Amino acid sequence: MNKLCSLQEAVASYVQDGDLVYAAGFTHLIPFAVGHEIIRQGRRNLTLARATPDLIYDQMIAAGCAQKVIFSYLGNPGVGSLRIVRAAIESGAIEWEEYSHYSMITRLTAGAAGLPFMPMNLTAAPDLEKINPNFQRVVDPFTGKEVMVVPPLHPDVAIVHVQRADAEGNAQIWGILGEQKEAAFAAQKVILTAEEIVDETVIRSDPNRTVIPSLIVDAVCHVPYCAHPSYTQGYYDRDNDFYLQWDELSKSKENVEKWLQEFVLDVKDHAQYWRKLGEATHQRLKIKDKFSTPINYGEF
Amino acid sequence: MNKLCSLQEAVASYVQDGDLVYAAGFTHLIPFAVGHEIIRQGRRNLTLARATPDLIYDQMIAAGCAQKVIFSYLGNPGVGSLRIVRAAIESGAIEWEEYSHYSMITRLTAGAAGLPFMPMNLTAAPDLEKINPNFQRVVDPFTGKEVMVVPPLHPDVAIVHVQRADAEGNAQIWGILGEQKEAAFAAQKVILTAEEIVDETVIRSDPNRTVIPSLIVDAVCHVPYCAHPSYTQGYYDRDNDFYLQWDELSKSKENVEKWLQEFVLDVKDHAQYWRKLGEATHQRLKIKDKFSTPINYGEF
Amino acid sequence: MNERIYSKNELMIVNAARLLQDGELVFVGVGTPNLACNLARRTHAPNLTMVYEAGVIGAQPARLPLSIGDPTLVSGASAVCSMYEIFSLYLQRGNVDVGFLGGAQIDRFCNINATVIGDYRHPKVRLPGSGGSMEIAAWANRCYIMTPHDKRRFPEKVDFCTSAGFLSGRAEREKSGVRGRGPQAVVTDLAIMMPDENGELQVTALHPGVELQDVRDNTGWEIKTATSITRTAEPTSGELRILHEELDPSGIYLN
Amino acid sequence: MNERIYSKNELMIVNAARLLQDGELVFVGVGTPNLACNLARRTHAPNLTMVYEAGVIGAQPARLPLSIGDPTLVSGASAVCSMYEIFSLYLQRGNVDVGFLGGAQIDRFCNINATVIGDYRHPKVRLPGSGGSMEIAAWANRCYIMTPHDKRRFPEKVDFCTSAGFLSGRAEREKSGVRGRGPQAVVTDLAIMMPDENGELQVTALHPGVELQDVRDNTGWEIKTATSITRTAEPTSGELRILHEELDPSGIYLN
Repeated sequence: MNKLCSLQEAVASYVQDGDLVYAAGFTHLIPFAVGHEIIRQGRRNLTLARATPDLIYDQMIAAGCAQKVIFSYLGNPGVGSLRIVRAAIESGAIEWEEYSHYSMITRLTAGAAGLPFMPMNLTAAPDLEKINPNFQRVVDPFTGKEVMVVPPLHPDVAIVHVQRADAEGNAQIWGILGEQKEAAFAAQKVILTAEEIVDETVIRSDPNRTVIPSLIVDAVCHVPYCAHPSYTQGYYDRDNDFYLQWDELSKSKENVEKWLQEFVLDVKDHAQYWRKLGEATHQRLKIKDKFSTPINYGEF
Repeated sequence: MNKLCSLQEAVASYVQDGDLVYAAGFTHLIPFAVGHEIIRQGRRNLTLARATPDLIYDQMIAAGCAQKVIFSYLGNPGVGSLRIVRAAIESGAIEWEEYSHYSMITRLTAGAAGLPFMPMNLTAAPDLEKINPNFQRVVDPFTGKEVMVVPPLHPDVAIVHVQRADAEGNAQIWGILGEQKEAAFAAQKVILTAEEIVDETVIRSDPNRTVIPSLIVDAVCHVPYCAHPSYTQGYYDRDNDFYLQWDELSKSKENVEKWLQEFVLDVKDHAQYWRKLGEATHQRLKIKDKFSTPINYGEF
Repeated sequence: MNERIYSKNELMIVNAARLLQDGELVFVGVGTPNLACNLARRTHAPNLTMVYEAGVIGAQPARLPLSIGDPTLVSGASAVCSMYEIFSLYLQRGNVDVGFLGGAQIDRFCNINATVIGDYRHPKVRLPGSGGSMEIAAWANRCYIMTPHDKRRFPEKVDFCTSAGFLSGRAEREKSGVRGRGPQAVVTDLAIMMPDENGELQVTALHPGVELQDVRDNTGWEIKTATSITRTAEPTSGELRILHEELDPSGIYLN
Repeated sequence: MNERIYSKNELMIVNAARLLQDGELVFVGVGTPNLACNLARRTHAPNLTMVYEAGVIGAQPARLPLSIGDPTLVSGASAVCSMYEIFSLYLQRGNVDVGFLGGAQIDRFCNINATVIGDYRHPKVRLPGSGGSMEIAAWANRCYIMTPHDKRRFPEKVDFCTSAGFLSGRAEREKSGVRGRGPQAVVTDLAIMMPDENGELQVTALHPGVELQDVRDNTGWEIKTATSITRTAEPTSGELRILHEELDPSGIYLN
C-alpha cells in the first residue's frame, strides 16, 4: 500500500496532543523536520522520549509542546549542557523520568518484542533504581541471583528518519543505527521520513539492509535534509557549528523565541528551512562519495 | 591479529572431546565442511546443539561423535525425517534436550547478551515445559503476570560459515541470518569459515554488513563451498537433490557408513570433497549474479 | 469450466488459500501452506505479505521453495532479519495475522502434536518437534491447520501437546492469557472443520464429492457437525492453472 | 627533547593513553578519552580496538570526532551495530576491556555523579545523567576516570551515585556480584590516584611540576597517599606532536 503523504498530513494524522512521542536516532538521523512541523502545528502536552533529547527536544520544549521528558543523557552532544530542558527540570516546569542508556534502550527492546519486561544485569549503582520505580528486581530461577528488569516502552508514535524507503515504507538505514528499529517496532504508529523515495526494486535488491518493514509504518514522507543539524550518513554532514551556536543562542530565552519564529514558525516547510540556511551552509555540509563494495545475492 | 589457519588446525585447536558444539546457520550457511573435519579427527562425546540438526548432525551422529543433541526441529528440511538422529533417540542411544525455535534462539540470545535468563511470553502449550526443566516461570513485577524464562546457552565452540571475512575475522553475512550472531557471541570460542577471505578494506567499506566482529573469533579458515549440501547466498545453490538422496541413503546403516567412508574419511579436506562431487554437481549448483544497489557511506 | 480434474490435495490447498484476506501478513511454512499463500497472492489477495520463520519478509519466490530457508525466498524479498527478530518483533509482538500449522495429530480441541507418538521418554515414533509451531499457535492472531484427513491424525486427545489449540476447551486457552485467538479452521482434503463456542471442532463444510460419513470414518472421535454444513466451491480452472503451471510445475507438493 | 611546553590537559591525556595496552578493546567517549585512545593507538597500542556507545566497532576516525555519533567514526569502521547490541553483546557480555568515565563528582571510593548537584527532585544543578556510564562502570573489565582536578569535583561523598566505584568500600562492590573490577585509576591534570585494597583513592603519582599539596588543596577530603609516590614521565615531543598535528589540530579539546 502506498503510504506517501506530506509531512504536514502525517503530523496532523498521527501526532495528537498528549501523545508519547519517540523521535529516534542516536546523534545520526534525528528527525528535526518533524519536530519543527509538530511545533508549527502547535501540539501540546506531549511526553517526549529519546535516549538523548538533543536539540530537537530543546526546541520542542522551548516551543511549549511538552509536559514531560524521558531520557538517558541530557546533553548537547559534544558541546555541553542542553540548556532549555535542563532549566525546565531545574525550575520544575516539566516532569521527567530518567534511565541509563542501556535501561532506556532495553525498555524499547521489550516494547518491540512484545514482552512485559526485559532483564539487565545489576550495575551496583544504587541511586537511579531508587528514584525510578520502573527499575524492579527479579530473582533468576536458575541461579537464585537478582537481575534488574524494566517494563516495555510503547510510544504512541515513533518518528524515524532513514536514507531510503519505498512508497510502502520499507526503509533502509546505514551508519549508526541507534534505537531506530526498536523504537519503530515498540510504537503504536510510525511516521517515516526519508532522504530518498526509491522504487521497491532498490529495496528488494538488498533485503538485508531493510531495518524497518512497511508493515509497521503508517506514513512515508519525502523530506530531504530532514535531519539538519543532525546528519544523514552518506548524504550530508553533521552541522557541528549549529550545535555550538545553539549553545550560545539558548542562553537567552528571547533569542530562542526569535530563532523559533524565524526558522520554524515563519517557515512553510522543511524545504524552505533548508533554503533559508543558505548556500554557504549547504556547501559546508556537503560530503564526498564513498561507496560500499556491492554484494551478490544471486538469482535463485 | 591475523587468525588465518587451516580447518584441520582450527578443529584440532578448538574442538575438544566432550565439548558443546553449536554449528550455526538456519538452512543457509551450514558448515558441513567443519562437521566432516570433526568426524575425520574422531571427536567423541560431543553435545551437538542446533535449532535444526539437519544433515550435518545426522552425519556426525552416524559417525559416533556425539552423546547428546539439543534441538528445536528434528527434520530433513523440505524432505521429511532426520533418520539417524531420530533412530538414536527412539532407541535411547543418545541423550536429547528439546525446545521450540524461539525458546532455543532465546537461550542463545541470553548467552550472547551475558544475561542469566531471557523471558518469553507464555504459549499455553503445556508439555514442552513439563519435560524440560530449562523452562521456568517468573512473575512480572509490573503486571503480576507470569512469563516463561530460559537460561543462556553457552556453547564451548560455535562454528559459523560466512560469505566473506578478513584475516582478523571480521565477517559479513547476507541472506538468511538465522542465529549466527547469537551463537557466536554466546560461545566461548568461535571457528569462522568463509567463502572468501577479503582485504579489510572490503569489510570497512560496509561496516553495517559486519555480523561477527574479529573480537570474538578464534580461527579464520578459507573454505570455499563449505556449506554443501546447504548453500551460500550469492555463491551456490542448495543441493536439494542431495537432501532427497540422503533420505533414501540414510535408511540403511550400511549405506551411511559407506558414504561416510567415501566422502568424509577417505577425503583429505573439503576441496577434495568438492572435486569428488564432480562437474555435473558444480554446474547444477551454479547461480547467476544479482548484485545489491550500492550505498554511499560518504567520506567524513 | 470446472472439469473436476483435481486431487484431494488441491482441494485442501485451494480452500486454505481462500481463507486468507488481502493485505494480511502470513507466517508461512513450506509445502502446501506455501502453495496456498502463493495461490492467494496470485488471485484474491495480491497484497498478502509472506513471512518465513527463517527471517524473510515479503518474499516473492521466483521458484518453488524446497525448504523453509530456500535462497529464492531471499532474492527479491523486502527484508531479512534474524530468527530471534522474526519470532519476537513479528510474531510475539502481534504483527502476524495468520499462521499455518500442521502436525502428526490434531485433537478434538485443535491441540497439535508434532513431538512424539507414545511416551515422551520412550517414543514409539519420534516426530520433528515444535520448530516454530508452539509460538505460531500461541501468538499469531489466528491460525489455520492443513492436514490430510485420516483417523491416525485425528485422535480424541493428542499424545503430546506441542502447540496449543483450545486445550480442554476455549475457556482454558482464554484463561492462559495467550495473545492469539488460536486455530480458526482445520482444512483437510475432505472437509473444513471449525471450533465451536467451546473450542471443539465441528464439520462446517464438505469438499465436492465428500460425504459426511467419509469425515466421520476418518476422525478418531465422534465429530460434531455444524447446524448447517456448506459445500466448498470447486477449484476453478484458474486456481488449478496457477498451481500447476506457476507454483509447482514439477508437482512436488501437488502430487 | 621535552621542552615542557605542554598543558595540564595534555598531561592528563598522555597519562591516560599510557594506561592502555595493545590489543585491548576500549569503550571510548568523545573529547579527552577519544584523544587518549587515539594517541595510544598511534604510539604503543596499534591494535587497540575502539568501540563507541553509538554502536561503532573498530573506528578509524579520519578527523576528530565532535560527537559520540560522528559520521567519521562510521566510515571505515570494521562494524556497526545497534545501541542495544553494543551494550549487551559487547559490554554486558564482558567483551570490553577498558571503559573511560568522567563525571561532575568523583568521591573517596571512586563513585561517580553525573546526575545532579543537590537534591534529586529539586536539583541545584541538573547534570546530563548516566548515558552509558552506569553500565560501563559496572561491566567493563576495568575503568579509568579522566577529570580536571578541583575541590568541587572531588567531594568526600557524591550527591548522587550515577555509576558505581567501590560504593562504601571494595567489599560492597564485590558483594554486589557485578562483573567488572571497577575503576583502576583516576587520571587528573595534577596526579594519578588509584584505589587501595579497600577501594579508597590514594595518590600514586604526581605529574611533572605538581606538588602533593596541590592535590590536597584540590581534593575535598584528606586524600591518602601511596607508600611511595612516583612522578609521571613528561609527555614526549612525539606524543605532543600527534596530539596537536594529527588528532586535534584546531585545539578543540586540547585548549
